[in-house]
Amino acid sequence: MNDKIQNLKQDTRLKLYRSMLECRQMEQRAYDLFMQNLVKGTSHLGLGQEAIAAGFGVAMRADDYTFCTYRGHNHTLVRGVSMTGILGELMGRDCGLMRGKGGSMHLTSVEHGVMGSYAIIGAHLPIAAGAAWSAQYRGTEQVAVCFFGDGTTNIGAFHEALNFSVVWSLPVVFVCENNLYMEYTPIGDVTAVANPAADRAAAYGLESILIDGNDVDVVYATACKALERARKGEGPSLIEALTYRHHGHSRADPGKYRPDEEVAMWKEQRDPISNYRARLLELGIAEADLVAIETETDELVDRATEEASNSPPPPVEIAMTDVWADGSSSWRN
Amino acid sequence: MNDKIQNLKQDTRLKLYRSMLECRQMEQRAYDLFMQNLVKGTSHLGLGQEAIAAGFGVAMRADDYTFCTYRGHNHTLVRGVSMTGILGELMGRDCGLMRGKGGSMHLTSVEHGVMGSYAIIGAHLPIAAGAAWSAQYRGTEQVAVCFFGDGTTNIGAFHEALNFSVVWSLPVVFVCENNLYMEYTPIGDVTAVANPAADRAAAYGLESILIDGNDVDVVYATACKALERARKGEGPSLIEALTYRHHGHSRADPGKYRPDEEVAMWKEQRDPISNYRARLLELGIAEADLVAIETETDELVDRATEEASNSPPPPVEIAMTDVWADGSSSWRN
Amino acid sequence: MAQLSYREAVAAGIAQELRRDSNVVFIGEDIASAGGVFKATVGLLEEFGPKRVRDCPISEQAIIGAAMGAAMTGLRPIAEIMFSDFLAVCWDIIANQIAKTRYMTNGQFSMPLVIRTANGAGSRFGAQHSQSVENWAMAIPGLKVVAPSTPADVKGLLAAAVRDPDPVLFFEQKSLYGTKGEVPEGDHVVPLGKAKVLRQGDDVTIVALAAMVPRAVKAAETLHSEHGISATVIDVRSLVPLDTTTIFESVSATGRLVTVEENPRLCGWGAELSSLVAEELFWDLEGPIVRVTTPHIPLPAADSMEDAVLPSVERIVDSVRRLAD
Amino acid sequence: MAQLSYREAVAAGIAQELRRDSNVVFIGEDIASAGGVFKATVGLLEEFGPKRVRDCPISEQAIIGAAMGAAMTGLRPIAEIMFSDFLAVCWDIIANQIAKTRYMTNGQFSMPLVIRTANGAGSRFGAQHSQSVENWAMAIPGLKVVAPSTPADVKGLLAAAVRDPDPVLFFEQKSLYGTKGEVPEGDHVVPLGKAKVLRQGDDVTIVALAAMVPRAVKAAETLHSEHGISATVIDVRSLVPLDTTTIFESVSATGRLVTVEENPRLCGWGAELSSLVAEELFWDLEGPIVRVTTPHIPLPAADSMEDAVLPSVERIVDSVRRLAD
Ligand SMILES: Cc1ncc(C[n+]2csc(CCOP(=O)(O)OP(=O)(O)O)c2C)c(N)n1
Ligand SMILES: Cc1ncc(C[n+]2csc(CCOP(=O)(O)OP(=O)(O)O)c2C)c(N)n1
Ligand SMILES: [Mg+2]
Ligand SMILES: [Mg+2]
Repeated sequence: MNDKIQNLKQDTRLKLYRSMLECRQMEQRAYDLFMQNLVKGTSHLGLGQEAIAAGFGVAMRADDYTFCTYRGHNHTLVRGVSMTGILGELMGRDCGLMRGKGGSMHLTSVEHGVMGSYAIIGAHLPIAAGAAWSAQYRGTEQVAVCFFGDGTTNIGAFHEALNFSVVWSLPVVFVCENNLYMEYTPIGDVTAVANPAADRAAAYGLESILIDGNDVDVVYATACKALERARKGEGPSLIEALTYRHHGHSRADPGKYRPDEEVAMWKEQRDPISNYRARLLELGIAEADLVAIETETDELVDRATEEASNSPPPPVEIAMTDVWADGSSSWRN
Repeated sequence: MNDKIQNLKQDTRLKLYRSMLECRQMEQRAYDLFMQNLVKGTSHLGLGQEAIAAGFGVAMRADDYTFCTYRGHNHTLVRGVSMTGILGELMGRDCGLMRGKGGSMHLTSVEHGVMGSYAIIGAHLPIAAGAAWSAQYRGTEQVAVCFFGDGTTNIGAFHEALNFSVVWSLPVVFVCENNLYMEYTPIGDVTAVANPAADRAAAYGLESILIDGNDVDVVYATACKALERARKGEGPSLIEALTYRHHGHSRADPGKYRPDEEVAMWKEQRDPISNYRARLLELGIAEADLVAIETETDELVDRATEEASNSPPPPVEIAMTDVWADGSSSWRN
Repeated sequence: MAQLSYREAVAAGIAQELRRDSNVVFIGEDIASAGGVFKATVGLLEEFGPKRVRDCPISEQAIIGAAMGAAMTGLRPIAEIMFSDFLAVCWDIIANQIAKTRYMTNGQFSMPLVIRTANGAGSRFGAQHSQSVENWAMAIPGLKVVAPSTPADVKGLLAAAVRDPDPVLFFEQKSLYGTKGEVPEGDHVVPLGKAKVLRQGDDVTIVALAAMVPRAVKAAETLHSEHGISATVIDVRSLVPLDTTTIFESVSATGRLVTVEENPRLCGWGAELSSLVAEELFWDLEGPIVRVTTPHIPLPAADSMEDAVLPSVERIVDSVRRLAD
Repeated sequence: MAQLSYREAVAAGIAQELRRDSNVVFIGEDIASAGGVFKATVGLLEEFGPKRVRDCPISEQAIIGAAMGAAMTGLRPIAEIMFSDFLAVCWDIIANQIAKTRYMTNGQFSMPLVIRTANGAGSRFGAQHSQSVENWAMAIPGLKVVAPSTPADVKGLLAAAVRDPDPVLFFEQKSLYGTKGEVPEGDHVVPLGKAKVLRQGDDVTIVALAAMVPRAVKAAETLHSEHGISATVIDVRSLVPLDTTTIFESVSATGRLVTVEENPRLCGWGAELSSLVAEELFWDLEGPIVRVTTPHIPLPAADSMEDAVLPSVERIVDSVRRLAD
């Protein structure tokens, strides 16, 4: 593994950096927008957890599938989805990915393989297994990657999906982003083992994989290996990536239940982006190249914000469409 | 453990023998009764699996709780419940434990600590945890024992109940009766690990316990240890007991999916009752003592059969009672 | 035409679709090697092999989740939930995920899947294996709901359900598995959303579903021969989409509606139908709308009690007579 | 009397019961240290300690199963399911176990437990966090179902629910958490199964639940002041037991019934009520029974669309006017 990391191409590294940065800047903007009351409803930021989405996003094949949670803005963006579409959805605008019908917790872009963001804990693990089964059946060598949190490992669907995927040897990669908290409760208070995913891998005959989820090189290398295994027909993987969210659980949460020192440590010493920037400089990448990415990202975010802000609310009539494949919502003749 | 088994009192051994035998003879009779079409509905026999119910039944305190499945005639009987009540329930008679309202899959006798037989896979594991929580809360040192099959380890509720019980350190003993098949499907075909419970204990920070479920001495000793642990406040145990059912899954099932040699081996070489009888004789117990138990058991079964057969069907009016605590079924005023 | 049992029609219906479209797959517990606990899927593994007909662990959330994921990515899965009571263990995936995903994603996904399940009472299985829960499904926007009463409809409606781009809950009534009837050979499809008028009458419209259909027909015969009351009997067949056209036409003509539901009373499909008629056809009504249902109780196991609480031919006859008086 | 918000009344109601009876316990996700995601349980951990007020893993089946096991063995648990949509992940334990166990065991068990949950729309949370699912519960024999519309009723009905020997599903409407009202201090209990007449009128009876109650009242005011239509408004409060006495009395007098439901249309509680009236009070009716509901769709997230699909004061007014014409 270490070899693989040493040998990453510069191009890949810049992609990883750009991808993380786009996530970070987009979500900072999302935060600003809801401070201005322009984002309605709720919103769950992944600030601080960008390395996981980015590492997988860069490693995945364009036709692979992503399944993520309500905390899925980043997982959606890294697949190449339009930032305007994402911000527009958060703002309930017509340009939103789902024209406002889904909202921030359900970002989806099928054309990019973003097969939905799921807001009820656990459900998307078996659904991801189903997409993997379909890929296996059709012989396409596509892989389904399924992201979820530490808290999710305690719900029944986790267990069923893991066992099922192993028994059918499905091309699915389960990625547990352990950010140490479920909603407001420390994961250790409600879990029988220290590492909620890694310590349970053996219960499904799987290798225990525990990584630093804030080191994007490690995430990328781990992703490549698991994707390859899945693509070769060797079955699922379960990866636990340690990370931390910089903000509260959701819009309404100031995150006061976390010790100040803990938050400070993760923000200052273990920030995936500033640490990676330092590493890239150390590896001899020119600062100008990084600054270029940074400028382009800022511009991208500004443009997306403007486009989304200028988009009107969706016509309310569309609320009555697309329950059924014929486009209607009618349940009688 | 071996010491404990060596030192079992003769009295305990005779209790174990009697208990297993009562189960066996009662269920043989139940089988005869449904061949005569006197048992309506379905029926799931535990023939061949008696050592597990008996070993726990003898080890448990009278005020401990049992939670079992549709395959729960034996687990009910071993707590001291009337055989007439059990056979009567199978036959839908007024003398039935629940006067025919529950049926064979839901045998319950609260006064004996038999807290229900559950027919939807998985549900009773968290419910047993709840009874254990109540015992812990009330400080009674009661233990809840929860029996279930190998197939049940693949459903979500198993996972949730195990984690929950460990986190709250509840006095509950989970007993997986691995009879090698779920309904008609070999458990190995649908499970990611070889031992569906024992190989998963570590996922909950528990010791892996795998025993011969057809050796009643081993079951008894294991039960004593787990019950003691729970009673002392040291938390739950998960025990996997290997066993085999002599008959098909349920009334309708001839069990043809199982290799003849496999069935023959378990019936002839690993029958818990005939093997135990041989051991008791070897240990110097007088055959006359065993014959006395056998005769008494036959008489008991005959008497219960007669009583149940003579009991009338329940008055149909009771179908409209006991939805609510006030005895009624009315949902309006 | 072949004479098939309702049970055989299930296997015939699935086989027809597996043969027709290689993207159709079928999964469930004990459905492959064992041919299903109701023997309704015998022979499918042998004909189609384990890639297309697969046994699953006791993991209903995984089964239904897998069906959903597959339906979203090009397959057309049929998933079996052994008893409809067990829909409750995977209700989140059905009611919150499968039903809502097309809508939430503004139509980005199709969800062509069928969930087959054995529904209803009559086998003395007790409260957890005997429920009629078609109303649970009807209450969820985004689910189509079908419940055939004859072998021909089993095959034909199952074909339509599999070919439909939307998720369909397909309720097979346990007590009908042994009944027989003519089933068209060759490609047989009965469109979803069409009620079937089984008998024309002038005095009252009786609308029934699944196992209640033969009872309603029997009741109509008795009403005619013994009481001179002439009843239209409609097999509603599909709760969503609901064929209000056919039903309303009849109720307008007769002025009287009786629904016959196996489900416990509160919030049954009959309530919905009654409320539609009370709202839209009020001025055509000549008398109260009567619902014949199982009382609002869990089901008892013993044969005598189970028989006593389900709507019987006699109870239907009495209810109609009281209405017609 | 104290002026409390609906949210504060929840904590006050739970605290009252925890103080009164040491067998009352309260569990759920993030309900203890954090005081609940809706801040409806703030202060309970501090007053009663972690033995009686306990945080749980994300394991709804374990939470509800544990509540059931505890209720069967002498405790009186209150369990929180954070959003009512999540009842679907533990529906088996609720609908198949809790609801049926007393009956199946011929009355051997009592099941004194309360499941509290945040129900309903208005927060732009989208289709999986905004449903009104009281009809799911009403459809299950063996469950009592309560949904208060005022802070006083929150406290009083919660007390009654905790003291009741049967399982109660207690639906708190999310959009009401911020509303305020007078709440009696000291022991305050409002019996289950009593509807409340909020306003007397002669022309029409409007029956509403939870967040639809203030809208119905508003509509009645407009109908009176602007259209000369005088409406009785009834807050049904408890769906099971259902106070048909109070409702029927009013409908007999006015001859007209309008129900206002937040749930999607099919098989809502209004359907049941309509069918009861159409069966038992038919001859008293002077016009169609009208149901005002959210359309039968999953809920959209964007504010403009969410507002457009929920029953509004305007829509209630229009429906009543059409009926009264
Ligand atoms: C079945 C279910 N229960 C509870 C919730 C409420 N809820 C939303 S997010 C969350 C915490 C999830 O924690 P984790 O899996 O660690 O993910 P994170 O939010 O930390 O990314 C909870 C409890 C839910 N959405 N679904
Ligand atoms: C949730 C659920 N799924 C499926 C079933 C049908 N079913 C009844 S028993 C059984 C097999 C259970 O196997 P196991 O747990 O090994 O117990 P055993 O019958 O061998 O004692 C199945 C699948 C059920 N009752 N509940
Ligand atoms: Mg987390
Ligand atoms: Mg088994």
